[in-house]
Amino acid sequence: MRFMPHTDSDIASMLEVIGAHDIEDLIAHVPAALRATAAIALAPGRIEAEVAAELSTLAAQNRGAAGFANFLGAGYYRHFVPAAVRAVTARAEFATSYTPYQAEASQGTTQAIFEFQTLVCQLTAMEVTNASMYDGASAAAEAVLMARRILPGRRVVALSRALWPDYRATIRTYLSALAGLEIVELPFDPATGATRLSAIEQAATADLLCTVTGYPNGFGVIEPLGAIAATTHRAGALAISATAEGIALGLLKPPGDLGADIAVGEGQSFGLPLQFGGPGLGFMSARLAHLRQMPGRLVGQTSDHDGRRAFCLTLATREQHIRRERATSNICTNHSLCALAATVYLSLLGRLGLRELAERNVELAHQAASILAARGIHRQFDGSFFNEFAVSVSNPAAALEAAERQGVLAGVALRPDYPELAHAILISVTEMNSSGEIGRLADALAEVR
Amino acid sequence: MRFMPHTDSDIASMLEVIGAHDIEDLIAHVPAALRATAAIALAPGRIEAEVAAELSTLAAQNRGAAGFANFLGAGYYRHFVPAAVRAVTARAEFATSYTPYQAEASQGTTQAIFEFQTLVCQLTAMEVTNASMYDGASAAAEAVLMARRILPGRRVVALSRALWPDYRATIRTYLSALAGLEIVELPFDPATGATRLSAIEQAATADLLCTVTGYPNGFGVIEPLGAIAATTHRAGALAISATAEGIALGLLKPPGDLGADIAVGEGQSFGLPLQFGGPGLGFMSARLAHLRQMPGRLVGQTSDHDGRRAFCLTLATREQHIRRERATSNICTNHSLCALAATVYLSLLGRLGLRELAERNVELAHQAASILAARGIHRQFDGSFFNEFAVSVSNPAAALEAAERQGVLAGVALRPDYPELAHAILISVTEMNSSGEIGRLADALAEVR
Amino acid sequence: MSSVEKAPRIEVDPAPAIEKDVDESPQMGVPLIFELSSSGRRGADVARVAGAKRGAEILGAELCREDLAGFPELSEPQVLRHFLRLSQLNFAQALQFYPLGSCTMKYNPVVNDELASLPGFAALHPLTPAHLAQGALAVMADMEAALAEITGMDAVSLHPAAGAQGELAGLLVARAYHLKRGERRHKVIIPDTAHGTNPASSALAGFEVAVARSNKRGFMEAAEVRRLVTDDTAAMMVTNPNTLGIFEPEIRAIAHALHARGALLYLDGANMNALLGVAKPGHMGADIVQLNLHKTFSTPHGGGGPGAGPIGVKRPLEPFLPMPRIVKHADGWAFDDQRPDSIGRLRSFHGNFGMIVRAFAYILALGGDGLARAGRLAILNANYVRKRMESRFPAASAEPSMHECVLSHDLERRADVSTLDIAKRLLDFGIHPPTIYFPLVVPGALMIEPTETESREILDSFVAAMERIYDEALSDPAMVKSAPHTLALSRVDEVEAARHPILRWTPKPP
Amino acid sequence: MSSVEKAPRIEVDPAPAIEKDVDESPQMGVPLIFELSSSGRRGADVARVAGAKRGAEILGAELCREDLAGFPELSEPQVLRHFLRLSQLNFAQALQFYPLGSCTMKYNPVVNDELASLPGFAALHPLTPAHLAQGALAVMADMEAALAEITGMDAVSLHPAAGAQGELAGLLVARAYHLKRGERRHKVIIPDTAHGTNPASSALAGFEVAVARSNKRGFMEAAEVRRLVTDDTAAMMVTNPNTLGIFEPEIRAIAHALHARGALLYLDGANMNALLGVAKPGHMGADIVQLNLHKTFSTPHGGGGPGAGPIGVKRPLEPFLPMPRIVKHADGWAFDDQRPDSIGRLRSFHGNFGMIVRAFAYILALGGDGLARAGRLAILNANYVRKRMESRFPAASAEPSMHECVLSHDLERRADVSTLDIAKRLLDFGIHPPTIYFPLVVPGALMIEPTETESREILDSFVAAMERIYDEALSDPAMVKSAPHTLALSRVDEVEAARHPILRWTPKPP
Ligand SMILES: Cc1ncc(COP(=O)(O)O)c(C=O)c1O
Ligand SMILES: Cc1ncc(COP(=O)(O)O)c(C=O)c1O
Repeated sequence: MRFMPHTDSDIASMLEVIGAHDIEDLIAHVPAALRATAAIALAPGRIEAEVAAELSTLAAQNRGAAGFANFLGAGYYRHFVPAAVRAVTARAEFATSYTPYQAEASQGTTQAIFEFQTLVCQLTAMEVTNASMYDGASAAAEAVLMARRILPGRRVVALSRALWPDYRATIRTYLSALAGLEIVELPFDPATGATRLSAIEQAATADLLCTVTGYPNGFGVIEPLGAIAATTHRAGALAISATAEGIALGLLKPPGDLGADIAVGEGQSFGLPLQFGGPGLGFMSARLAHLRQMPGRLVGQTSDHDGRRAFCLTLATREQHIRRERATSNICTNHSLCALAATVYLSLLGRLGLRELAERNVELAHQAASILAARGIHRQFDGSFFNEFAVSVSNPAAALEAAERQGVLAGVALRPDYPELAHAILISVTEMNSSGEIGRLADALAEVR
Repeated sequence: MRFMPHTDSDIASMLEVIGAHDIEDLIAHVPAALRATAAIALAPGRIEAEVAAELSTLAAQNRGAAGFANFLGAGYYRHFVPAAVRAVTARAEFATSYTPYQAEASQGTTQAIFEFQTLVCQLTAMEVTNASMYDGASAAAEAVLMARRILPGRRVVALSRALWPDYRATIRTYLSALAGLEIVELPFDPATGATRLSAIEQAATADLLCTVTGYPNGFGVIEPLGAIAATTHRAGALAISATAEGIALGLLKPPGDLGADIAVGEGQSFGLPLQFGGPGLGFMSARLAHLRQMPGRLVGQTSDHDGRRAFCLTLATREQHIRRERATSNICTNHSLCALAATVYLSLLGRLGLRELAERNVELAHQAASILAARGIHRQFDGSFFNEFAVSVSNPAAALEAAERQGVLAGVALRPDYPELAHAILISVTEMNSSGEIGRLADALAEVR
Repeated sequence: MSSVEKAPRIEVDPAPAIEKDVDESPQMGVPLIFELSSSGRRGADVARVAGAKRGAEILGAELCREDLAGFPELSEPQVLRHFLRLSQLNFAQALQFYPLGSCTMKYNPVVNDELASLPGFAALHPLTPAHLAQGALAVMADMEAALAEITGMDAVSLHPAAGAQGELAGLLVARAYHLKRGERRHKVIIPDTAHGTNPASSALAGFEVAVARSNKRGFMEAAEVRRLVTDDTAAMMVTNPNTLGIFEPEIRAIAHALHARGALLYLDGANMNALLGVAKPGHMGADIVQLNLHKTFSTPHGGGGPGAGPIGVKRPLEPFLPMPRIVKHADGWAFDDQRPDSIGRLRSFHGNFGMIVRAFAYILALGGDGLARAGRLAILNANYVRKRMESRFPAASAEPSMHECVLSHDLERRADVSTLDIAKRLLDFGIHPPTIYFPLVVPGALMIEPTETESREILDSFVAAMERIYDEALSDPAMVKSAPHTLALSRVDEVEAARHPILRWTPKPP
Repeated sequence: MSSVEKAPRIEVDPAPAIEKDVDESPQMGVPLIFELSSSGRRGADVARVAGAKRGAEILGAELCREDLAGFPELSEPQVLRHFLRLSQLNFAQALQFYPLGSCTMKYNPVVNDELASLPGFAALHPLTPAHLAQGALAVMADMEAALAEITGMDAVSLHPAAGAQGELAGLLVARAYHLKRGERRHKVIIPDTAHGTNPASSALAGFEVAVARSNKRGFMEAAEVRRLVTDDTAAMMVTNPNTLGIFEPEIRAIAHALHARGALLYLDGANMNALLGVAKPGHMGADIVQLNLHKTFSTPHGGGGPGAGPIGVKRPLEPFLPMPRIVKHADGWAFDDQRPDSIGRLRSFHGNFGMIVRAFAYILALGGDGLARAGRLAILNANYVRKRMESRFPAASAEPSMHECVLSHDLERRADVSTLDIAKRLLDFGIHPPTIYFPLVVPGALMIEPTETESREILDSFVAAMERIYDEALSDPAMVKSAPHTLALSRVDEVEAARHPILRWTPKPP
């Protein structure tokens, strides 16, 4: 088999050194009953050409991957990825190395992570960022757990109902086994689509541990994060912001400036392919004061014994391999290569490009909203939005199917997660959508509105 | 523009150092009339997404690149290329370096070429191989020029008519301007499809410079290279073999063992994509005795000043940059990266894999031939063949069109180049063709035979 | 350096001193991307500039930030050159022998990266209607079936993002299972040899950890489990082979002891490479197992991730698996998230699909026979290394090794040379060190996992290097203690990094 | 040496330092692939083994060879590791500043490699019926039009494989043109500054070469051309800017002088980067021009190729262009090889299509405006370097520089330090040396072409390194003469290589 170098004579001579007659001798101590039933009943191995043909056939069956005017978003966004990103992540030196435990042999990875930590701090206006989490949802859950370590006394976790459903679900799962926590949901204003401040004021008691709000939220609406954080702080609680569309941070006021204590999010928009939803990139940044409660790996700057600047994993005493059951998290493998992709992507776009991209997304999305409005398809909410917005149609399911027949994936129905929004479709518009596609979207929906 | 780093302030400060006010000052000495008309009337620059979209659209218009049962060959062959080949040639260190003039900074390239030279010597059973030529046809032309330097006195270049038409055409062009050479064509035996030995015997006079024969030839027929070389040698002339399907050398007796003095060929089959015909890979190997007359670059083994093994370009006194009009060739840029691909490909297949592949090709092609025969479509020639053979049908053009309508690219009509073969279609069968495809080929041709 | 020069099979740095001299800014190495930045440069133009100035006006100033001061500004070639040069500072499996124990650094087939990048996979949005994503769903369904067959479990979920998340998912499944049966069990038993994620995941799943001691011979006795298991025990997490590379000989008795008290056996499958075609967790009595696709199934580690941590369970636990599940309808594959008993989701969408595609391609390539061969050759390689090293680096346990071996040494005592020193010196030989100081039960442990994709020649050169280092530690300990000597950097000061954390670049004050 | 430490803004590429350690035997560097081979290993399985044993029987023993003794036998990971390690021994444009004069080592956009690999291009057989290859034909037709516009010529052929083959094609076109007019002209005039391929191509095209001397100022005077041109002159090959980087000020007068005698002006367009949007060869009076897509149009050099060498001609020469031509029919693009006056073909099929796609993508990306900017910035960079170097490395000519500058120095005389020594020492600074000893008219020439894709900072670090080396040559000449000191190898003995040629590996006799 082409991946394994062993020839029969290699095996024979190695067995001789070991002093065994047969490889089976090496596993003779494994209970015979287990070995007897261990055969793997899968098809025999295939040559590369066959594997490639099989996977290509399967890939081709994903008809939704191409050929449609695509307006799907809802937490994962379609953005152009420059080839240079792939040229870097494809480097075997990055792709096939392990967690950089041996700093001297891992400066490529450690320096890139240090750059990643800096870039995210710049985007969020926070002081510290970790080396990555799995994705935005699990990062949000880790943020709540972090808040709990910072404010051990407190009980109530307040989740904006306008926060992405899967973020809320993930937080619920992560907290499900932990004693003494109560999750309350903060309703949204049906007019604006933003979290009701009044609800936060009610929740803002001495029991409140933290609030978690989307920024922008699950309807694409830009939450009044400043006011939310202020109200949260008045109760002595922590404000957590969650951003699924990272590009927004290129234009919107950063969570750090608005008072968020922990800013988490999904970095998929930063140069990662859609890949049917994973791997994505969770990021988490926070205030320096809370550094010791942060989960995940951190890379720090130091020097070698000759005084050269160097980078290495640090503050590992927070982590599972040292702290075990008292660790800040159980995370070990993270999403390092995705963080590298984001680092390259953000470096390529840079100061000017990222903002231009963000502005372009705003422009196109608003263009689409007004064209739809002109065709009688109105927004569900009137709050400001970034590149995603909900519209109201009589029968979302029927509308989406009709649009699909016109070659348009018009968006996502909100009903399954929000029964109270039985008529809403969430539409995401990015730089990948031409005005022609926007026109087709309007035509398709207008027909069935 | 993203490829150029210059900011306005860079430009200003650089101009200041130079002592100019404006970049235009730097070209003020270029005649104004030329500058006035120098504007390039092409569309303005496009962003990466637009360029990618445009090229993807054009690529998609090449409907013949996929979706057909494909039996096209005739000098360029469909073979599976392992991903590992691309993983190596994509390395920026290989792809973006120049000709390895500075040996100390080019050992990756020079050692790989040294390995390539060795692999080709092993395949051809020859003593020396150069670092690559453009393609098989130009390598064949260079071989004739090389023969002329070896035997300056002689006049007659005998080309087998069964040699690929474009090889013959290329040789004619390369010789067209050189005084005192005469090209004669050696007819093929209409029964076997091999070059007529009797014709070579006639041509074998004191004037004969060289014979050039395909191995296999342009009909896929395996020439009696040994007999041809012997006859050629009897006249004191040089026998040149040309191989377009390199895989054949994994199984057939090597040209060197059969007496060829120069063995050239096309290395596209060794891991290069079809790419609509280029870049390919010309290879040339010869006897040590003729080393000094060889065209192209050579890499040799030597050592550094600390005694470590090293590799560098050598015997450059044959080349244009030293010898100028007395050089063995005008070639400068060659097909180095293609030679690297071939080196990786041949290393991956290795001793066992290359022969297995060659045997598999023979097997499939002969299977196809007999299935066709059973359907009443008979071979044009009865000479032994490797993975390509000609069949006879009443109306090739019509047959090919009919087959195409069935989703089969059945082969290439020989008529345009061989009026005497008005009914012949050349069919190439490789490991890329399933037996299902071979069945469809038979069905398609049987219908219109 | 003299003794280095004598070292066999070692490339001697021809002029280390000069190399350092020439480096103009020794303290700088490769500059940070921010230090290469120059105002006004662009490395990408993904949005047409035309018109793209209006977004801020649309939203209004109060919503918009100041411009991204300090953000990098470079041309595309500058960015590319920067990261390509950084890449050259890494060791990696594709380039070096990388016998990092417990990490299964086997070859990652390059074709799998290409296949995962096929537009049909890479450009597929996770919320694409199921009937337009049948290929992806088929890959996932087939992968679940393949992993169930390989592990001997009844149902598999591909949802978890990594091994640790798989552990959490598995433990939450155990918890839900007990709760469903009306039992609130509080305790999870974990061996002292366990990986740190096991106790960490247990805590996160709301359990108290009871540590079980492995015996002198390095394995877990059923008696110890019987001593610890109570009606309050939800599960025991056992890594098999354990982190000493030993197959737990009493695993079935352990399972029996647990089951007798209604507790479940969670099998940490991070070491599954040793079990391929050798023994199936399901047959050992495991109720839950997590797999690390980035170990056993060859997806690239990416400098720390991403990976994927599917879990397999026995039938009674299936209802509790994370959502969504993949189900077959008349009209094809679909996702089902109407699962009342499910523990819910631990991340967005459907799992780390890109990794699943790679691992699936790997399984297709090896097939049932190839996987079994891989397991056996991994075991052969580990035993060969163990045998060849035994004179200087004896095994920590006399028990037979499976896919990895844990060795120790007496250099600390004899020459005040630590395991860390040995690891750093190994870098000078162009070899990535084994996992060190783990498992915790072995002082100065060297945990060596060669994997099946390494050749005998590589193993021999590793052994030769280790022997050289051992002898050098006695003859010239300073050389070892001050290693590495031939990399771009000498030994990195990790204490300083922790003492004064610098966790991000900040612009120099003008 | 110590003073090297003071050199500003220079870094040594750390890659070679790391690579050194990977090696296992000092005198050997990276082993040859053959030395890593072990009988029975396979790195690929492109043909099913099942049944694949029968080919030899089908053909019969007399046609078949013995087995390929000595051919490599390695696993896929072994092969990959070997070549990745080899790659680390190279300098390359993507990683280092590479100001190799006359080679235009500009950034090669990585996206273009991806686009050329699109299945629609990469899997397209050259003999695919034209109606099934319209996209490829459209690329070629559009590319011909774009190059005609850029050069100011009337017709373009993409047929030639490289610049030198373009020269041959162009000269054969000239020959055919004269013959068609009943004239057999025997002479081609070539400046003493010309690249070696010019005279070599002329000889191959059957011409005698008459060398024209450039004047003291480094350019070609029309007077010299008038002196040499006769009715037997077929053409003159002029490189403009010439190899001194000087725009030929009398180019139009030269064209006139040639045309007056019925001779043609062949313009070697290898230096076209300087002319983009600055001056069109067609307007200078050029009748024939060749372009090097691997220079001006950014296709990667690949360690020596492949490239592509299209030629453009004026209308009267169009009938003589190589076959096939691309023509537009009612039903789309097609190839035409019924061209009685054509010189024929110089290679198989239609040109180096893969390179043409890359160059086409590059032209689309820059557009007319971007190309003009590229030319100007290339000129700016060259003049900046020239200016900053002038104190130590004066320009060989006082004439203004275009895209490259040719410098000389007095170190040979003052310190017995040669241009080669300087070049080798530059390697220690992580910079690829300029072209040296060319053009031949300049003793110890340093030919520096920075290209437009390099930043001012890079140019400054290059200047700093050159200044350091200059001063070092006076203070510590041995250091320079024994360079390089920091790569995997010290100076390579090229004399030995030529004296005892070893051109292939041969197995050690047992
Ligand atoms: C034995 C063991 N269990 C669990 C894990 C955790 O897996 P992951 O790193 O994918 O979260 C690891 C990986 O280091 C391991 O070695
Ligand atoms: C001035 C000049 N002319 C011609 C050539 C030959 O081009 P190629 O190497 O593509 O054959 C070169 C390339 O080195 C050159 O610099």
